[in-house]
Amino acid sequence: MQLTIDKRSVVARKGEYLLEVAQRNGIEIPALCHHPAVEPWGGCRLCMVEITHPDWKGWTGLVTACLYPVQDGLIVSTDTKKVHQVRAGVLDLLLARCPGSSLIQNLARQYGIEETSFTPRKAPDLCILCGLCIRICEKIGASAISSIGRGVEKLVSVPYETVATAACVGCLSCANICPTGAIAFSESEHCRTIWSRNFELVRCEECKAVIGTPEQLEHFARRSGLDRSYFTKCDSCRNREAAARFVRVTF
Amino acid sequence: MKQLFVTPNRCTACRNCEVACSFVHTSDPTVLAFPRVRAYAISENTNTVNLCLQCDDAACKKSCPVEALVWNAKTGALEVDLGRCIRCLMCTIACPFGNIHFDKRTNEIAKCDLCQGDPACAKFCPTLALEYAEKPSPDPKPGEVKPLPPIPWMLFTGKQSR
Amino acid sequence: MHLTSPEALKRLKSQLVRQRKENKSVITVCAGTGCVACGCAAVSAAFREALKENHLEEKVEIKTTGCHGFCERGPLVVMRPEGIFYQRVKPADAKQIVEKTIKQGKVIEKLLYRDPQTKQLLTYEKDIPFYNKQERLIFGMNGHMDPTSIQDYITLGGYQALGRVLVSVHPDEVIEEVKKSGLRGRGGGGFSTGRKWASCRQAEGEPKYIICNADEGDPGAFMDRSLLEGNPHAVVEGMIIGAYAIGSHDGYVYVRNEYPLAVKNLNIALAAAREYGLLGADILGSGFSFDITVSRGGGAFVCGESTALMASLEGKIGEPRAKYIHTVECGLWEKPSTLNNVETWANVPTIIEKGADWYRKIGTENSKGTKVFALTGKVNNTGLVEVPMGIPLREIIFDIGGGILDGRAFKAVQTGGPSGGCLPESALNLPVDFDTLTEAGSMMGSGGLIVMDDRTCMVDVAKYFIHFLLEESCGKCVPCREGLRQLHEMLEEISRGEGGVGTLDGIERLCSVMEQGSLCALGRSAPNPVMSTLRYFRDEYLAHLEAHRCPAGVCKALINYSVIEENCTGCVVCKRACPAEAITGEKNQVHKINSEICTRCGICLAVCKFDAILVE
Amino acid sequence: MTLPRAPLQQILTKYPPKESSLIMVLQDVQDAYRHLPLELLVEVAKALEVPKAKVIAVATFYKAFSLEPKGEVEIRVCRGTACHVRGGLLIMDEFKRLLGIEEGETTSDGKYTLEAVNCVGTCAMAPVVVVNDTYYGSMTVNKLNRILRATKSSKTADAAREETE
Repeated sequence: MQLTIDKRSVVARKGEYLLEVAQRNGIEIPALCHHPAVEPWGGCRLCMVEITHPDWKGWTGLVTACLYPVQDGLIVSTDTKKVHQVRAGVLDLLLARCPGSSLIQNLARQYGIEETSFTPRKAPDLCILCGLCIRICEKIGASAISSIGRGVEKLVSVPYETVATAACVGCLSCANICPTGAIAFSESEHCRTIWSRNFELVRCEECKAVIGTPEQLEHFARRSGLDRSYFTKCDSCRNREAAARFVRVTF
Repeated sequence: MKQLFVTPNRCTACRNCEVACSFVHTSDPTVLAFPRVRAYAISENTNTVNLCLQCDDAACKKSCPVEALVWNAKTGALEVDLGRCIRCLMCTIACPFGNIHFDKRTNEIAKCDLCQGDPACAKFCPTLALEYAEKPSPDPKPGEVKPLPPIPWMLFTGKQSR
Repeated sequence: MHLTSPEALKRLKSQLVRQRKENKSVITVCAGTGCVACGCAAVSAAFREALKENHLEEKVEIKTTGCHGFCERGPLVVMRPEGIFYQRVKPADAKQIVEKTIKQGKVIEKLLYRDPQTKQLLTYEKDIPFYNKQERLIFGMNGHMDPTSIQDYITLGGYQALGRVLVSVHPDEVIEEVKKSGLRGRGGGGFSTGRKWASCRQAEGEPKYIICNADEGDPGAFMDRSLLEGNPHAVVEGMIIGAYAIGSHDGYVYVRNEYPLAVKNLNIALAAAREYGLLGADILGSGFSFDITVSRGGGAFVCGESTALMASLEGKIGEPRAKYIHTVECGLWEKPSTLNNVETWANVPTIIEKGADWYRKIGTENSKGTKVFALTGKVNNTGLVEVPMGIPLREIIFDIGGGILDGRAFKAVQTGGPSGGCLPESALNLPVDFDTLTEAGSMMGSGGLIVMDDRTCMVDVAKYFIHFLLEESCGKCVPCREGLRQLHEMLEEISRGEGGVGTLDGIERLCSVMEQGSLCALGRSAPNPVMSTLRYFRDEYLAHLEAHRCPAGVCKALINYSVIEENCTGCVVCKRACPAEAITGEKNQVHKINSEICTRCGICLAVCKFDAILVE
Repeated sequence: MTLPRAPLQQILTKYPPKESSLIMVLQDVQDAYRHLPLELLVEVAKALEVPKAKVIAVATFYKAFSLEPKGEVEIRVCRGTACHVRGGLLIMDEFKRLLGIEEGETTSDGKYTLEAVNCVGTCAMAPVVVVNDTYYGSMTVNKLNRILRATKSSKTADAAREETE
């Protein structure tokens, strides 16, 4: 099907969402809670666009591009006054929530906001509650992270040290996906620390490079159906070994 | 469909392939990328390269929780969709041949993508140990001299190959 | 008893009706939560005792019914068939009622209702203005039946509509009839029920689900509770008819856990319906199967939102999702689902029974039928009232409601719960229907009408609602979560007299972002309480901001308590009650309040019998 | 200290072992144990095959649940609109003062828990206080002491109500 985004005609398949189609065509729409690896969620409200259709008798609507299914003949505008207002409002609010986030500062600046017009949060952190970490952790199959509470009190955590941390495998995916870098972690020679929990490190039996945490490997083994003993070497050492095997087979 | 062929007894472990691979996969020519192909001197006179086999039933693809490994129908390469990838590194652990890596400097998964149908490693292999073809060229008969591809000078001049 | 055909149901009904006539007198004791709270259980027990003493158990029946609506006057007792209405009945009165009214046919005056305006004593239920201005289409059955008795419901004609539909009406015709009736969703949105059903019937995907939203979260609304408590079978019958029309075999009722009596009565009703062959496999021998599961809510206002409710039914946290693909196509477990609220479902059997043409005659052009309102706040007669759509607000508040409490001045009426708004006196003549209320900046919502007098501060009311929503926001989307935090902060400032007139511009800007940017209806309508009070009571905001005064005497930072010297008798009651020990004065001497120490808790005002405390 | 498991086992048999039973199971656990003990949440998660983190998310999202034990006497002050305009706030303030705790807290002796609830649906009798399962309508600050006294003696709901009138 065919639709128009910012006066450009683009092609889309049924079942796609506006944001993917726009991104594929190089049309930039800001989004904070979106990642192609997880289902669209519609929480940050930054990817608002204005839509209309020749059949709608002039009616226009503001929708989130990440969740709006494409429709033949749809006319999408990504930079109208209304869109600008809502995005600026959202960024203004986020800046009050996380004044220290350089990502939010930069985005806000693009919408003409140097400083929030609201009252900044008393003890701000960097978490914008985009929920990406929770959703990614679920994808990985650990489901160790959850939202706790609701509304303004809501926070994201690996809850209750003794209980649910057992589910965290220390794979760092949450920290990697977090857009604002709100999830702190560190790695020393023998220990990886994330969500205030220390993980041992499994190292390659040959070159001593870090492979992962025992919990992570255990989890991967379970998911892939491979034996745990499979994960004793790093990818590079395995690569060299495979090469030698390869030569033996060929000659 | 063309494939990458490795003929170990032609390999001199000169590592031209590694340099070429690294070169085409970097956006910043001053920083070398993680080479997707590795050349090894196994023993005194046996050398070989190891690179992704584009397995049909790929362990990396199976282990990926977010389906970030996708087949390129045109080249037959299994490619990493970096936009989708969440850097959980399951694929690097899962590959039995160690042919998929995590590049810490670029925060990206590095895997052979057959250079979109024009693999640099094969192009710059001076000995035809790596070939991208329908089938590998036969070994030369005794006395026969095989024309070798030109030495990739640009590798030394800093010009991009593509 | 298992009924296997609509004819069997009809036969049962006529049999029951014949039996009923033999019983002469019925004492109906209201046992809605309101009356339970006033101790109606003890009243019923006392009646039972009194009848036993007089050996009348056989002749007189005691019926504990659902809510009659006039909760203000509970416990309520109505003597049928005469319709004598006794109010605020104490267990000790039971004996006398049996002695005098039942045995001698005399009326006991002290238990009668006195009209606050005409000062007249009224004997019969039908003469009481609270009742006689109403049109109790849906709610009327409550006073005539024991909600735990399916036989009572059948006697009053219940399940006959279902019986007829199952054998002789095609599902499409059922939907046509509902469409034609003009019934609109009573939960707040006001979407055409018939059109919703039609889309769900046409949607691809199996199974299809029927859901009843009984998560009545609006503070100040309790009509759904009373319906489920007082007449659960009407809701169940409506759902079965809906299921038949849509082609669904699974139904859910999502009911507030705070309503234990509703849960109990509903479960009793479902069990009885199953026993009678009206629910479950092969209903009334028609081959159609449908069953209902009761799911108790976890306590979250946002679960009144359809997608959040469905998430909650699935056992997840109640976060809404975007509705760009409608729930009639992709709802519960991503299957086509039809969700209506309790009152909407309860309307269905009546429409089918009496016909769409009959139903259409009630109400206005675009809002058909009746609406149950919970009339509360500073009004004389509080309770549940069912009126035809289009009735002016003034009639509800002044005729049915009997005017403002303590003869004070009307200031505003809040409609539509936290998503609605406050309407001023100038709006009192507006006809109550979906569209008029929305145009006036409020909404119908689920039907709460909270009356406010001149001692209600509109800034405080706005702050109250924003605080409510702040605690109830699920926190998923930024405009709602962060916006409410900021909005509440701004209103706090105003109630302290801080900030400038610019604050109001800031509020309006923020409200616009929330309205347009929020994910679900909770966030999108959250600004309504603020915007409507700003629209009609801007002066009051300005009084706080510019004059640093709270005209209604509510906002603690801007008011002072003092003693009116002429009225003070020096009785020391306030002095003793003051928790802050801010009141000084000897016995029989005029007291004084030290405003430095005073915490404005209001206890002195509450305890003073001589109107000697001034708040300004 | 380990908690008795029998009530939990009984609750779990009442519902199908799937995610959609979670909220109802938690409600019953809350009723039986007066809070949601962490150790039981783990077992609920296992029984219903729901990740522990999701159980925690649900347990903290809904108002009906508490991870801390509640007092023997739960005092719930209605915060519905009708109660608010008829002075519900004063009732809450006075309870706070009388019990020396804040909203949502439990007295140190574990006797009283003070909570605000959103509308208990008896708005006609505003302001309303619910003590355990007993409703008290038309409350004034003067009546609160009597309510507290009534909770100390083991009176029936109706007798306790009489006393406040």
